[in-house]
Amino acid sequence: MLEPWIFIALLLGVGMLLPGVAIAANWLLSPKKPNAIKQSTYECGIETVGETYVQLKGAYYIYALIFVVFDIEAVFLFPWAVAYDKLQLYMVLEAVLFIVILAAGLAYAWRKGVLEWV
Amino acid sequence: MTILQIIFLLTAFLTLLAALRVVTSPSMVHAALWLILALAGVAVVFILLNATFLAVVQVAVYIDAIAIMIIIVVMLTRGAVRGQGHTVSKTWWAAALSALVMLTGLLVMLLQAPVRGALPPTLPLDQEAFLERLGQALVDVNQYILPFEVASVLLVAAMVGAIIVAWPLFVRRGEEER
Amino acid sequence: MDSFWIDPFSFIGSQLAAWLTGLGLAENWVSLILQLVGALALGTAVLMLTFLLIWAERKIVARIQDRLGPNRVGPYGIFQTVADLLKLVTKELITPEGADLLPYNLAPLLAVMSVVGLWAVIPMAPTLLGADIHVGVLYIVSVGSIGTLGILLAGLSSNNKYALLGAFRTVALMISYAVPMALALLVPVLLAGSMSMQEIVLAQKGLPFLLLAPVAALIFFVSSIAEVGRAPFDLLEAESEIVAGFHIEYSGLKFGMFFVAEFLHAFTISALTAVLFMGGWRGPWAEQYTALGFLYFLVKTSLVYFVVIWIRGSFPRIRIDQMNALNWKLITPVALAGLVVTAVAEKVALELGAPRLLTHLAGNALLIFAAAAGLGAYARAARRRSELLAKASKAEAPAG
Amino acid sequence: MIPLSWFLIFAALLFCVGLYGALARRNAIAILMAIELMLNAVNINLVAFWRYLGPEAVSGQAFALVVFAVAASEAAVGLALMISIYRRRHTVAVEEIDMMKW
Repeated sequence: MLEPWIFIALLLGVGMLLPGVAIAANWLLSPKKPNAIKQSTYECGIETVGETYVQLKGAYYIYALIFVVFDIEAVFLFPWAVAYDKLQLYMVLEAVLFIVILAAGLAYAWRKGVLEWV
Repeated sequence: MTILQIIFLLTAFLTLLAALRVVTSPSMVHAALWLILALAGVAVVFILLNATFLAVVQVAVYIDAIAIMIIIVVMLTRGAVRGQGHTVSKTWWAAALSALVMLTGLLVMLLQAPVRGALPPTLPLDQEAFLERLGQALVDVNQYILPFEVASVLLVAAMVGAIIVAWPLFVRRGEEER
Repeated sequence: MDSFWIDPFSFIGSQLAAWLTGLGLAENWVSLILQLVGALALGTAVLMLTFLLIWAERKIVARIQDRLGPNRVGPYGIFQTVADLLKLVTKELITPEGADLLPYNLAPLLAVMSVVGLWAVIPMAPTLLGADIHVGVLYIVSVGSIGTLGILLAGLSSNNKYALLGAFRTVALMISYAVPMALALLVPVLLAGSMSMQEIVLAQKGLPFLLLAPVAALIFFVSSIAEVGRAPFDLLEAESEIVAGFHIEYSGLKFGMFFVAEFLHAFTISALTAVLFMGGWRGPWAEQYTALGFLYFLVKTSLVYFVVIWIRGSFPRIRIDQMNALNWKLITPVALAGLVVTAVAEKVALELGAPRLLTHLAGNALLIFAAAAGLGAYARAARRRSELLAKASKAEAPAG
Repeated sequence: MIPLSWFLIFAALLFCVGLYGALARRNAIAILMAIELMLNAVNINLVAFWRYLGPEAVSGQAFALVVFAVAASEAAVGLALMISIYRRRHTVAVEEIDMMKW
């Protein structure tokens, strides 16, 4: 039952391990001559000003928000899609209603001008 | 101790450690990163419970979506509590006390529960068929059609509400700065 | 007939199992060791493949641009990538001042891990499949997005403004394009009635989903190219124009790992397109001769990968506002409509007994027509707006 | 085989850690994160009871799915409020958000 998941865990582990080994080899082979200028923040030679965590614009939040909403929608629809063959017509139409309600949300965001990249 | 038990204990330990870091870390970015680890631990626990669908949903919804949204908002409100002293309120001891009381109550209740030592029954049907039944139940009039449709209404309401709350102010603030 | 030639993968597996059991190991340990060997082999093979991919891409793009491409190291320059790797391995690993060490070092590993992890569920042959889980498609959605997390970690921990801004722009566009991708993935699940990748391949007997749902296939292909950040969607790390974006503070192989992850991800989405929409290992006699199935899979994947490179060689880079508008105003609504069309068409075909292929094609044609009409209306409105603006500025010019 | 009580104790611990965070943190976003932890603990309980007491019924998983949707909506609206408050008051510390106190 859990066997495929053991394989996935192992593969994810291998996926971390092999790059880790490669980077370790790089660390062993590479010269190590740190100095203050080399370690400093790289901004094409100009001294960095102010703190790193600059104020981001709020539009990023809106994209994340719409993504969350549609992600949940997809998660609700996946079991429905798996069961599709066994559904009656009205059950399919209910899911269509579900999609239409969410599309209305997207249309609202579009009308509000939220989707413009400013 | 079977291998499953060892995996569970390790996961639980790591998850609780990460959860503790979430509620104690002074840096919000670090707290959010620890939150991701805790959520991944919960996904592993779901796999141990044979709820593989929910485990994948946990990763897809929590780690890929909600955690990223939280990190973005942390960056949007950066420096909010910076330079204002402590990250916990003055009454943190009361919070710790109530959490402890809660924990004691829960554990006492658990000790009296008749099902505490139950072992998992064998899964009666394969997971594929179960997922199909879940999908059917979600759109069946006699079962979960109402939560299913209400979920979509709730999501749209949350989306519209969040846009109304957050969006006009961006515009106004943008004009101020100009 | 030697069974090796019919099904080499099961043959090697059973030989290995027999050998391990012969050593006196318990059954649990044998299966664990087999899985470990399988995971190591798959991970290594996939990462080694990157050498070939980078070489092929450079060669093909060079031909498109009427150049020769790498041609010095080895025959046809095939060892060029190895030379590049050797160079990267001996570079100093510079850690910027004030970097957050744990996330900073974890980020490249996460980026590679998410791509390698995808290969666990891709069926490469009837018997060559890492893990046949019943939630394979959703697994792809969720694990594929962990790469986003790697990028976010890289940006947050580098202590560099450009890295931070680059990371957030990349993440914003990646999560935007994940929406139509998930919606397009629902279509093959719906048609096959299963989320298991192997079941989806089996369900494409005789009729690949590319024919049943061409719009969904196109949407999946385009949005996953955008998700990988390949040309023409590579504006976030356009190496010829702006500073490198989220991996600006990475050097040596730590940078190389992001590079590897990107190339491998491009190949992985080709494999996914081939599996989900083009029938994967399906082909004549594939079920009897497993090796043949593997060959079909490789041919189909390479074909799609060639198209990815072709697109990279031919299309100009698009602007960020265009990329954003393309997603939210065209691809996502069409993906939603496409899902509805497929759901209704399949039911109609089943209930009324209409021919399946024709119903789906008619639905998709309707969808394409509606999308084209919408695009036309949008373009006309945009042109009218720009003409009005031009007129207004012309009227203002003499006065001012 | 893992006994049911292990999962329940784990969920109780996670819930209490989340409770502590929700009550003690000053940053409202940290409070939201703690609430996510609590919701996760609830989900573990739901799934554990589904697995041990009624693996044939779909209700456990259906409930958990709804909890996911509610958690996402809650996080979305909560974070939008945080952004809005931060824009107006330049703080997300809960004891300073006292506009409705009197």
